[in-house]
Parts: sequence; C-alpha cells; structure tokens
Amino acid sequence: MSPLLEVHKLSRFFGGLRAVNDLSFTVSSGEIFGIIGPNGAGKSTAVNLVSGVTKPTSGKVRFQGTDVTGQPPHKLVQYGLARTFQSTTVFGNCTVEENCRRGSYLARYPGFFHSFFSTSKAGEMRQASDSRVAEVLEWLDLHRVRNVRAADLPYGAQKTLGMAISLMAWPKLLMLDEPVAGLSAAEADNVRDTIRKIRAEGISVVVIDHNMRFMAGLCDRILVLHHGQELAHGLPQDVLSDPNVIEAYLGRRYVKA
Amino acid sequence: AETLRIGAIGSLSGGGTAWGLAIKRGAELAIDEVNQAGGLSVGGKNYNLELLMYDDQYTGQGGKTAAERLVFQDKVKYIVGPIGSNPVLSAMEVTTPQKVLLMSNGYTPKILDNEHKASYNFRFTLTNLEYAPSMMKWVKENLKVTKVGILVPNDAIGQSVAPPLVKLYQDNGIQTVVDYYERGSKEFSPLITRLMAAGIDGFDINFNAPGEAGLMVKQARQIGYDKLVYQMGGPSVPEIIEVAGQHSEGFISYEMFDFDAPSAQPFVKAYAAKYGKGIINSQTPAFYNATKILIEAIRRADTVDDTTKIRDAVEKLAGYDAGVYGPVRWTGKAIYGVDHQLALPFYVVEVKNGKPVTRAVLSVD
Amino acid sequence: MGRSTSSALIGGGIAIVAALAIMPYLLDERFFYHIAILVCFAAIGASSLHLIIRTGHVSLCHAAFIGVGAYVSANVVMKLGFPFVGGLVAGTLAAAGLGLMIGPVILRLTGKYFVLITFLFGEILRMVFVDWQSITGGANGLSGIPAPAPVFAEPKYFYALALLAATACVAVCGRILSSETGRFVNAIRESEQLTECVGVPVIRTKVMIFVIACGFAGFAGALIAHYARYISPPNFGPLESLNLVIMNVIGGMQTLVGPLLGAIFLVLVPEFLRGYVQLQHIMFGVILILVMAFLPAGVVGVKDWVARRMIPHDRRGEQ
Amino acid sequence: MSKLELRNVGVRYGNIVGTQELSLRLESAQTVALVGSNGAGKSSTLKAIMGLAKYPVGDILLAGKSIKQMPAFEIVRAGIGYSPEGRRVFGGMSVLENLKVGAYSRKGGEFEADLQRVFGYFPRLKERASQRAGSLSGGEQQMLAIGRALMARPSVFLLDEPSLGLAPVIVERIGDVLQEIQRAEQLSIILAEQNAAWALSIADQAVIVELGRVTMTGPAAEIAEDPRVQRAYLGI
Amino acid sequence: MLTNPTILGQIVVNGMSLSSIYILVALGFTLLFGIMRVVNFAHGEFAMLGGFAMYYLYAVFSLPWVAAILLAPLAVAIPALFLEWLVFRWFYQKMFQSMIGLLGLSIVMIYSALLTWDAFERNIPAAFDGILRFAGVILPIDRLVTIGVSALALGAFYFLMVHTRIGLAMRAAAQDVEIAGTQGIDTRKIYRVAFFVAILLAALAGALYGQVYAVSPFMGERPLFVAFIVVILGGMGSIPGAALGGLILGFTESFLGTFYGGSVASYASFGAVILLLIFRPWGLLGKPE
Ligand SMILES: Nc1ncnc2c1ncn2[C@@H]1O[C@H](COP(=O)(O)OP(=O)(O)OP(=O)(O)O)[C@@H](O)[C@H]1O
Ligand SMILES: Nc1ncnc2c1ncn2[C@@H]1O[C@H](COP(=O)(O)OP(=O)(O)OP(=O)(O)O)[C@@H](O)[C@H]1O
Ligand SMILES: CC(C)C[C@H](N)C(=O)O
Ligand SMILES: [Mg+2]
Ligand SMILES: [Mg+2]
Repeated sequence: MSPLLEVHKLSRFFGGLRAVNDLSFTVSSGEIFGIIGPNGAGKSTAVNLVSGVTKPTSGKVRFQGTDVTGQPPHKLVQYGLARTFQSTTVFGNCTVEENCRRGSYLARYPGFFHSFFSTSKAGEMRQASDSRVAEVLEWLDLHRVRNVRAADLPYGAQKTLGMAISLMAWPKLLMLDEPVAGLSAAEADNVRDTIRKIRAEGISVVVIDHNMRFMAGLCDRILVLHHGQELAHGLPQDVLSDPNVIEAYLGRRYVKA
Repeated sequence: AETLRIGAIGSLSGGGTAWGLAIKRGAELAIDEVNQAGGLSVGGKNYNLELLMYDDQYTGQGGKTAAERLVFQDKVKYIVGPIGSNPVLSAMEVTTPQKVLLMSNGYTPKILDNEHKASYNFRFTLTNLEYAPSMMKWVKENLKVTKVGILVPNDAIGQSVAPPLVKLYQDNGIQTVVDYYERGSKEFSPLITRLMAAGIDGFDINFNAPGEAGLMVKQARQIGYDKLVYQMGGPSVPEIIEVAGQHSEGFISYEMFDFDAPSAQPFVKAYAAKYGKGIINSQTPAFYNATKILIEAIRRADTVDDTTKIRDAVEKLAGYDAGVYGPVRWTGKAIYGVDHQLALPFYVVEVKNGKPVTRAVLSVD
Repeated sequence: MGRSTSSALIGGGIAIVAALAIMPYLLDERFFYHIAILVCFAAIGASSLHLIIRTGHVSLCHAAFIGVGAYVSANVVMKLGFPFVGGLVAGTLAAAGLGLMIGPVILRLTGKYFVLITFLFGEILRMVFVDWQSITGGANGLSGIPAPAPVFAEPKYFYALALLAATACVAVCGRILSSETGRFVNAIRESEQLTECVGVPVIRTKVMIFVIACGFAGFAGALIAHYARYISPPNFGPLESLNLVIMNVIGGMQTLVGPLLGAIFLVLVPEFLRGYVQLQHIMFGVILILVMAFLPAGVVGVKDWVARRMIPHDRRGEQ
Repeated sequence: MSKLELRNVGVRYGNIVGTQELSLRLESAQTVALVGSNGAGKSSTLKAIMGLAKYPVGDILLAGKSIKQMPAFEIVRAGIGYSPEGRRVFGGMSVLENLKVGAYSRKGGEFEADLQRVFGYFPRLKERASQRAGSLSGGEQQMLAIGRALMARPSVFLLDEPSLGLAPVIVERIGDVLQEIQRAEQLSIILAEQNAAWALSIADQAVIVELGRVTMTGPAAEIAEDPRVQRAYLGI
Repeated sequence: MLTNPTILGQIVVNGMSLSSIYILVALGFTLLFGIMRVVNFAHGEFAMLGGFAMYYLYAVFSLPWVAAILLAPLAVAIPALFLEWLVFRWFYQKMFQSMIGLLGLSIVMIYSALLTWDAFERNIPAAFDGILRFAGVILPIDRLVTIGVSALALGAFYFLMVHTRIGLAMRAAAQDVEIAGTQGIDTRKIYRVAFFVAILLAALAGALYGQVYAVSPFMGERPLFVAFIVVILGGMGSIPGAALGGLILGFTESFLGTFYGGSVASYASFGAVILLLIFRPWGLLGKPE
C-alpha cells in the first residue's frame, strides 16, 4: 500500500505548551488508522493540524505526495481530505437532507453566476449532487429522517450525519474525532459498521476515540499519543497490551476486563 | 376666526436641540402675542395663528423631509428655521421652487447666495461675514493680539467660519493657528496645550456651542494659560459664565443680544412666564423677531397666500420695530447680491465679577 | 424550495410591487411620494445589509458605503459631466471596490469585534467626508446635484425610478439568498468552521457577499444624491448605519422580508409621530422597547406570536 | 420513605418527548444507574429533578417533600448536587474558584475542610488549584465538575455521563472515587450513563430508560445479566 | 515646549481624569454584557441622570461634597431598579433585541430629560477649584479628585468582583447562568445586584463628569460611544481590559491631540484600534474564542 498521508515531524506549541511535538506517522490508502491517548495528549490538535484548521509551528504534511502543510481546510477538502469535529458536527438548524447539500459544495456549486441564473450547468450539478445526497443518506441509513431538523436527531444519528456531511465531498481520507463518544454499545457497533462500509468504498479513515472496544475492533493500526508525542504504534492487540499504554491510558483494570 | 399656520423646522433631537427649542419658543412667544391681541386681520378675515413645527434631527435628510411635509402635506406658506447649514440647504431645495418663505439661520453664504438669488429666503441673524469685520477692527484696536489660536468644531459651522476668519486676521496682520476638533469632545486641554506651544497671545474660541466654549475657557485657565481668551463670534455669554464659573473672569465676547437692556425686559419676562427661568438661548429673540417680522409683512401684504407679495413686503419692512432689536434694516447686497440679510446691532461684552458688561455696541457696516 | 412555492413567491412579489407602484398615485400627494421614495432607499440599504447579516456579520458602516456611492456619483456627474447613469455606475463600483479592499481584512473578525471594526471604519469614512472638502464639500456638503433627468425632479416620477431600483435590489438579494450561493451563506452563518471543512472558501464567499452588498449601498447612495440633490456627512454617519441595523432587527433578521418590514416601519413610524413635536421621540423609544420585548424575532414574528396566543391554555404546560 | 422519589415525571420540548410517566426511587446511600441509549431521556430526568426543565408534570419528592416547583438554587440548598452533562465548568475561573462556587449555597465556615476533602479525592485538582478551568484536560474538568458539586455537601448526587470523552484510566478512577465517597458520606447517587458496563459495575440498582419511559428496573447485577440489556447496552 | 516634561505631566493627568470616567462607564457596560448579555445602549443616560443627581444634591441643595458624591449614584441606582423590572428583564440573554430595545429606552430617557430640564448646559460648581503645583506641573485639583474617586471605585469594584461571595456568584453567572443556578446561586437576585452595581458606576461617572465638564440631557452620548470602543478593545467582559482600554484611548487622544492636533488624533486613535483588532481580533486582554 502506498502512503496516502505522510506526517513528518509535525509540532504545534501553544505558548509554552507542546500540544503536538515532533510527531510523524503515515496512513496508507485503504487503511483505518486509530489514534488514542490520554485526555489532552494532542489527538484533536493533530487532526486540526492535518486538516488545516490549526497552523503547525513546524513540520510537514504530505497528502498523496503533495505538500499541503498550512493550506486552509477548504483547499484540503479539494485534495480529498475531510474531517468531522469532536463537538459541532452538524448544522443543527436545518434538515438532514439540507445538511448533506451543504456538505456537497464541491460537487454542487457551479459558481455565483451559474447559480444566480440557474443555468443548465447549475441544474445538472444540482441534480447530480441531489442524487448523491439521496445515495449517501440511504447508504448510511439516514434516509428515513432526511426531513428531520438535525438538532432534533438522537445524538448517535447526529454523529452519523456528521460523517455523511464529510462524505459528500468524496474524500480520499476521512478523519473522525470521537465518533462514538456518548453512544451506547449498540450504537457504537452501528457506527463501526458504517465506517467499515466507508472503507469498503475505498476511503481511508483516521479515527480518534476513547472507546477501546470500538477501536480495537475497527482499526488496522493504532497510534498512541502522550504529551504530544508517540508512545506506541502498531497493531491494536500489540498496542493495547503494551505496559506503557496500560499505565498511561488504559488503567490496570482494563487488562482484566 | 380661521386658523393660519406658520411652519417651523428645527432640531428637537441631536446636536442642535438647544437651537430647535430656541426657534420653537421664539416663534411661540411672537404668535402668542398676536393671538392675545386678538389675532391677525388680513383681507377682511381674522386669523388665529398656530405654529406647526417638525424636527429635522439636525441633518440634511431631516430638513428635507420636514420641509416636504410642511410644504406639500400641510400646505404651509412660510417657515421659520431651521438653524444649521445642513438642514437649511436641504430644506431650501424644497421651499424655494414652491415659493415658500424660509426664515432660517445657517452660516453658509449659499443660503442667500445661490442660483435663485435667495428669492424666498431671509436671514435674521448675523453671520461671521457681517459681524467679523467690525469685530476685527475692535479687537485690533483694543486687544493688541499678535498671534491668535482658534479652535473650531469640524462640522458645517467650523468649516464655514474658520477660513474667512483666518483670512480676516491675516489681512489685519495677525498670525493664526487653527485646529479642528470632533463635535462632542469635552477635553480640550491637549489642543489648547498645542496652541500655547505655538506661542499664542490670544485664544479665540469663536463659534463653538456654548457648553464647549465654556469648557474651553475653563480648561485653558486650568492648564495655566494666562493670556487673553475671547471670542469673535458665537454668542451665549451667560452659558459660558455658567460653565466656566470664576474662570470666565475677563473673558471678552461677541454677543448678539443684550438680555439686560431695558427694551429686552418684556421679552425676558414673557419667556420666563412660559418656559421658566432657565438660561435663554440667544437665538430665541432672533426667531421671535423673525416671526414678528413675518407676521407684520403678512399684515402689510394683506394676503395669506401670495408669498411673492409677502416677500416683497418683508423686503420693504425697513423701519419696522418688532421691539427687541430696534428698527429693521436690510443688507447683504455686497456679499450675496441680495438684500435679504437683517442688519442687527451687536455687542462686545466683557465678564466682570461674573456678569457680562457691555464694552461696545457695534453694527454692520 | 419547490417550483410551486417559488413561483408563488414570485407571483406574490409581483403583486406587492404592483400594489406599491400604484398606491401613492392613488393618493397623489407629493409628500406621499417623498415618503415612499424614502422607504425605497431604506429598503435597498436594509436589504443589502441583510445580505451581510446573513453571513453572520453585523456591519455598522453600511451607511458610509451609501455615502461613498453618493459622493462619487455626485462628483462624476457634476465635475466630470457624465450623465446620471454614469454616476450611478461609478457610485456602485466605487462602493463595491472599497468593499473589496477592506472586506478580506475585516471579514476575518467575527461577532462584536466585527461590529466594532466596522463602526470605526464608518467613523473614519465619515471624517473623510468631512475633511476632503474639494471632493465632498466638507461638512457643508454638496448642493445643487442635478436630478437624474429634469422630469425626475418631480417626486411623482422619481418614485417610479426608486421603486424600480428597490425592486431590482430586493429581487437580486432574494435570488442570491435562494440560490445555491444562499445555501452556503446560511451554512457560514451557522458554523464557519464546519463550512470551511466541507470545502467552502468561507472568506472568499463572505467577501463576495460583502462586495455585492456594498455595491448596492453605493447604488442607493447615488440615487439618494440625485434625489435629495443635497448631501452632507451626517446622512452617512453611524446613526444612519445603526438605523439600517435596527430595520433588520425590528423587522426580523432571519428572512429578507424582515428588513423590508423594518424599512417601512422605521420610515413610517417616526413620520406618524412627527406631529407630536417634543413627545415624538419618547413615543418612538417606547415603541422600540415594546416591539423588541414582545416580538423578539421582529415584526415578522407577529404571526408566531398570534399563533402562540391561539394555543389552548391546557397545552401550554407542554412547552 | 425514599431519599428521592420521582412520580410519573414528564418533560417535553415542544413536540419532542424528553421523558414521560417516569417513576423511580432512590434510597439512602444507594447508587442507581440510569441507563439508556441516546435521547432516551436520562438527562431530561436529571434536569427535571434539578428544576431545569420547563413545566414538568408529575411530582418529585426529596425526603417526602415536593421540590417540583422550586428554582434550581433552592433545590441545591435542599441537598441535591448536580454534575451536568458535558462538565460545564466555569472555564474562565480558576479551579479553586469553581470549587468556591460549588460551596456557594452553604453557610458556615467548614469551607477549608470541605476543600481538603475534595482535594483528597482528586489530588490532581489540588495541583491545578490556580489554573484556569477552561484549560484543564477533559478528565480534569470532569473531576472538577464532580468536586464542585461535592462542595455543597449534597445528600443526593446526580451525575450526568461523567465518563463521556474520558480516557479509560480516568473513568476507572472516577468510579473508584464515587464509591469511596459514597462509603464515607452515605451519599445517594443517580448515575446517568451511556457506558452501561461501567455504570452497572458500580451501581446497586439499575433503571433502563427507553423513549422516555422506564422499561426495566432491578438490582444492577441482575440487570447486567439480562440478555436484552447485554445485547443493547453492553455489546455482548 | 511640547517636549517639556511638565507639559507632558499635565497632559497625562488631564487624559487620565477623562479616561478614568470613561472606565467607570465602560465597567458597568461590560458587567451588564458579561452577565446578562445585554447591550445597554441606555448606559450613558444613567450617567446623565447621575450628573443631574449631583447637580441637585450639590449645586442646588448644597449638601457637603462627600455626601453628594456618595448619594448621587444611589439616587439613580435605587429608582433604576424599577426600570430593571419594567424594561431590562425582558432583554436578558438577548443580545440584538436588547441593543435595539435599550436604544429605545435611551431615547425615552434623553427626551424625557429634555422635557424636564431643557437643553442648556448646567454647571456644578467645582468643589476643589484650586491648582496644585507639583515639580512645575500644574494640576487642577478637581482632576486629581476625579482620578482619585474613580480609582477608589475601580478598586472597590475589583474587590467586589474578585474577593467577595457575591462577586464570585456574578462571575459564575456570567459564564453559565444555568449551571450557576445548579450550584445554588439565585441568579435572578444576582442579575439585580449586577444591574444595581453597573448603574451605580455609571451614575458615579456621570456625577464626576458633570462636575468636571457640564450637565445636560445629551451628556451621556459621548461616554457611551467611548465605552463601546473601550469595552470591546479591552476584551468584552474583562475588568482590567476595560481599564487598560480606557487608559490607552484616553492617552492616545490626549498625546496625539497635543502633538498632531485634533483631526490627526481622531484618525490615528481609531486607526490604531482598527490595527489592533486586525492583529489581535479578540481585543487587548480578551481570549481567542
Ligand atoms: N487553542 C489552544 N490554545 C491553547 N491550548 C490548547 C489549544 N488547543 C488545545 N490546547 C491544549 O493542547 C493540549 C492538547 O489538546 P487536544 O485537544 O489535542 O487533546 P486531545 O488529545 O484531543 O484530548 P481529548 O481526548 O480530551 O479530546 C491540551 O492540553 C489542550 O489544553
Ligand atoms: N433542549 C432541548 N430541546 C429540544 N429537545 C430536546 C432538548 N433536550 C433534549 N431534547 C430531546 O429530548 C429527548 C431526550 O433527551 P435527553 O437529553 O434527556 O436524552 P439522554 O438520555 O440524556 O440522551 P444522551 O445520551 O444523548 O445524553 C431527545 O429526543 C432529545 O433530542
Ligand atoms: C450576527 C448574527 C446575525 C448571527 C450571530 N452569529 C448569532 O446567531 O448570534
Ligand atoms: Mg480531543
Ligand atoms: Mg444526556
């Protein structure tokens, strides 16, 4: 597998705090790559750096061989790199369907002129994107609630919707920050299935979460961050039995459970 | 008796409110007088007078809207006010084509000097173009200043007043240092300090709103300026004394009205009876005067509708005495090309023991 | 939006415009034309400001852009001798151009910081109007600006022009908001971060909307200059900018109907009160308080308010 | 008489049902786990108890006395402590100040003693006493939210998803501390949780909520053995 | 002469006395915004009322100065509680609505004052009309007193907010009212206290302002204008930020005014705030959001 994403010696300091410190990793095409680590370890910051939300202090991000360091998020989405957020993941005030339409800017927006005069080009793009919206909603099992206001959805469905929005851009890599936080075990299983489906479409996934049952069953490889640096890295079963990881993150009782 | 409406436009909000009230009260006092005397008889009918006043918010837009409403909605034929170049100039755009008389006050020469030759406009107060030359002569002879600092607001008044004033000083061989401040400022000591640093021996606070003028007097003294403070224009000495207190001692000012003159007493009494004993804005007698002159012109023209006749009557009113300023005399031809500027006496007063004392009575050349 | 609702909207719009077009003529009083013209100006100003508000930014310098259009147009016509249309185009472009210059810088700020920076920028522009006397006539303003054509010196005919301009402006604003562009404008207001992360160039989109809105402001300014025929800095100061914001809040900030209602409200209500001379402002203040206290969503919210009153009492416990 | 009793409590948000006809009892020194999936109505139940829901129906009794019509601050003064969903610490204030706010409802001078007690449970908070709460890590904020509520010396403690977004080691620590506090202070606890495995492991009683209604209730250990629960909430 | 240190000292004192008044206005404004999310466009009018209260107490009823300066703010803030009940409480947690609604209140207050007190400016005789010469610097005593009283009020306010129970409760309510309630804080009462304190500060500022400058129905506009800038510049909700913002604005205005004249001072001080916002878009002491 060729590397899709290469992160090289990436750092971000907030004042004196080294939130991410000299971090390097690669994600291969078709891989589900997990990141875990204690609270405040720098996981979200790392995703923010890669997705352009936060500018790195130093280091490089290469996506499909192109240097994309410091590019704004909307550019990265054009390259094929999409993400969801830890908290705000959806547009609460509009319907599920509208959320997805908003997500499909790249495929849908024909430019001011075409959209203002509703040209045939605009019509074609709109139709194409509407059918893709319908497709994705069906695929992620959201079609039955497509007319529900996003804020009224159950939390779990909101998380799925967050992924649906990001998928509208047809990314090559999707980064998910805590997709199952606050979900029950059954719901987490649903999300896991969804992510597997996404991967089956050829989309690589980077995922952060504290739910170890979920992560262990999902990820091909896991990176453990601690104080902004790599603590361990490898196959899930190896990482989760690493004494350092147990000490810093999992807790002793985890081993028994 | 029928009712005859006289229009008024003035600022009842915003920076010109004191002036708007002056227009309102001056006109009301004049109208009350006529009504109490049994009304106005014109063309065999007897009219009860009524004032219809709208706010112009001290803006051009407001002046235009108020004028539109008075002229087209209320069908008023004569308007007293507004004060302030912005509202006057825009009200004029409405009134002049409709031949509505406008008795306003603004310092911009354009009020009288325009493409209509001020056909229906009159001005009842002096502007710097009228009083400044005589004042300058008096200042030059009596105050012996060589370098004068001038502070004016950066608004329509300041911009009309300062350039001719500076020229006048220069023509008289006196140097000037001018600075503009934003309206609403209260702290002038930095600007006064700057003037002092330029080595002025006279501080001409000129046409500032009375509150601000008072603060300038006070602050100049407080930061240790001990030379002359005076004003070549901008009346309202009583308010300056009120605001500057003891610091106003020795302050010399142009004054447009002598409230202590015996002839002014009936007016002052009537004002106090109706509006209380507060300070009287010195524009008030001017608009009382304007309204009385207008009413007298209507009487003489013997028509309430034909404004051209009324205008002609106003022009020919020389010698009529409304009771506060003495006989009417028109001037202005030399400057504006038309004699629609009322010539009024004016005063030089000095504050002594907290009271304004008249030092000279001057008149327009 | 379905085809049928959009054509219903267009139909309704045409009906309203037609009604507005004939209404003052039924009364045929010059003063009504004057007021109707002021409503048209306010509608252009408020609806173009509404575009900016829909991106989540409240600008307090919109009237200053109106001023830019007014002064530029007046100068182009009076000093350079162009016809009115030339002034109108120049005024529009000048305001839009200025918007394009400052937009990319100030649109990085959000919320109250944006409010403050636009307020200060508006003050600076107003001071420029006051100080640049050779162009603006300084604080005394510019007078003697010609009417667009001699017939338009009559408010009766100018009204037709103003209504046409306002309709065009509102229609364009409405079209922008209902088009795909509007979809992403709404997205930006709700969450800039999320919108950026689905690939929308947020700053660029905001700048585009800002420039269009400023262009309309300049357009309104040119019209105002050639209607009032006298312009001066206070017409374009912070109070006027604030008035445009009030129109949006009083009318309702959620839909384009809001600023239109607000424009009508803010022109007509003071006019009704004007006769009360010294009490008019107090009454106006009380009305502002009452509207905002009882219709927090603006005058547009009247229908919800009525609906709420009609809910049977025993169901109220459920809310 | 139960320490806290809910009788047919209902909360609605417009047309959306939060909870309906929800009844439960909490005895002294007991922990009840409130388990349910997303939107089941756990938070709504706790909010109703805290007086944060508008116009709830039914009745809520604390030691036999109705607290339904009381404003939140009086409910706190009556002895109920609350650690809200999403922590909601006062981000701009220091850790110490957050704890002082927690003690606001209490009169008297045992503040120092209580502070030391909370620092005893969460030594990390003592280290960070003067740090801005907003800059704490998620786990630290959760500790602070719990500590803040404890400062009021409640007799009933409501916790809304304390494990959300926390590293496993922190979740484990919080569980230990809750049990320790309960032993030491005879505290009654309602623990609303998604993380059913963890909640059932520390609770005495369990209540399963679905679509705003109680569907199952019983000793936590028994509930944990129920096959339906295992499938839906434990992922077994 | 302009580089003369005594002149500089003088400008500093004059600038500071004005800044200190603005700071008092700004503090109350920021308190109301911080705690209730209310943009009090009528704040300057409470300062105006403070000015009139001082006018009556000191100039008309001839109370001793200390009594007057203490009573004037109370004479405004206590009756204002009625306005809190009548008007303000409708606008809590509603930023835009409060802005417009309270603009309405401001209009009502100004024009009622105009009806009552007329438009002319009134003077409150100076209580301390002397001049102090200190190392060659001429210092008007009334300015020093203004600075002193403002500093005391600022100190008292800071103490209240940071070191008292009620201040703690106010700060907590400012961050999250709902949660403050669940920590045992009676937020309705806290709102009323915060309102009272804010109005007290505004009225005190008005009393000082009225004595140093003059009293009239329109006197509140300028302080509000400056407070609006100061508060956002300093970082909304930050006490030291408001103090710092007020000082900076006062100083730039007086220094630039002295060295470069009035219009440069206006352009430059606004331009400086604009630049500051561009490079620090969250204000001086505010935190990035
Ligand atoms: N904008 C910021 N300014 C200052 N510090 C920050 C900022 N963003 C993050 N931090 C700090 O950087 C560190 C890493 O934060 P980050 O959010 O990446 O952690 P995380 O691993 O995602 O934790 P969690 O699992 O709790 O979400 C934390 O200490 C955090 O407080
Ligand atoms: N403020 C609100 N407005 C509208 N609906 C709400 C509100 N709060 C909760 N709801 C709805 O009420 C129902 C119950 O929500 P509640 O928060 O009580 O569930 P929960 O069991 O705590 O779920 P979670 O695990 O997501 O916290 C859900 O359908 C939710 O969407
Ligand atoms: C500026 C406003 C129009 C919108 C703003 N973001 C709000 O929802 O509070
Ligand atoms: Mg994180
Ligand atoms: Mg919940």
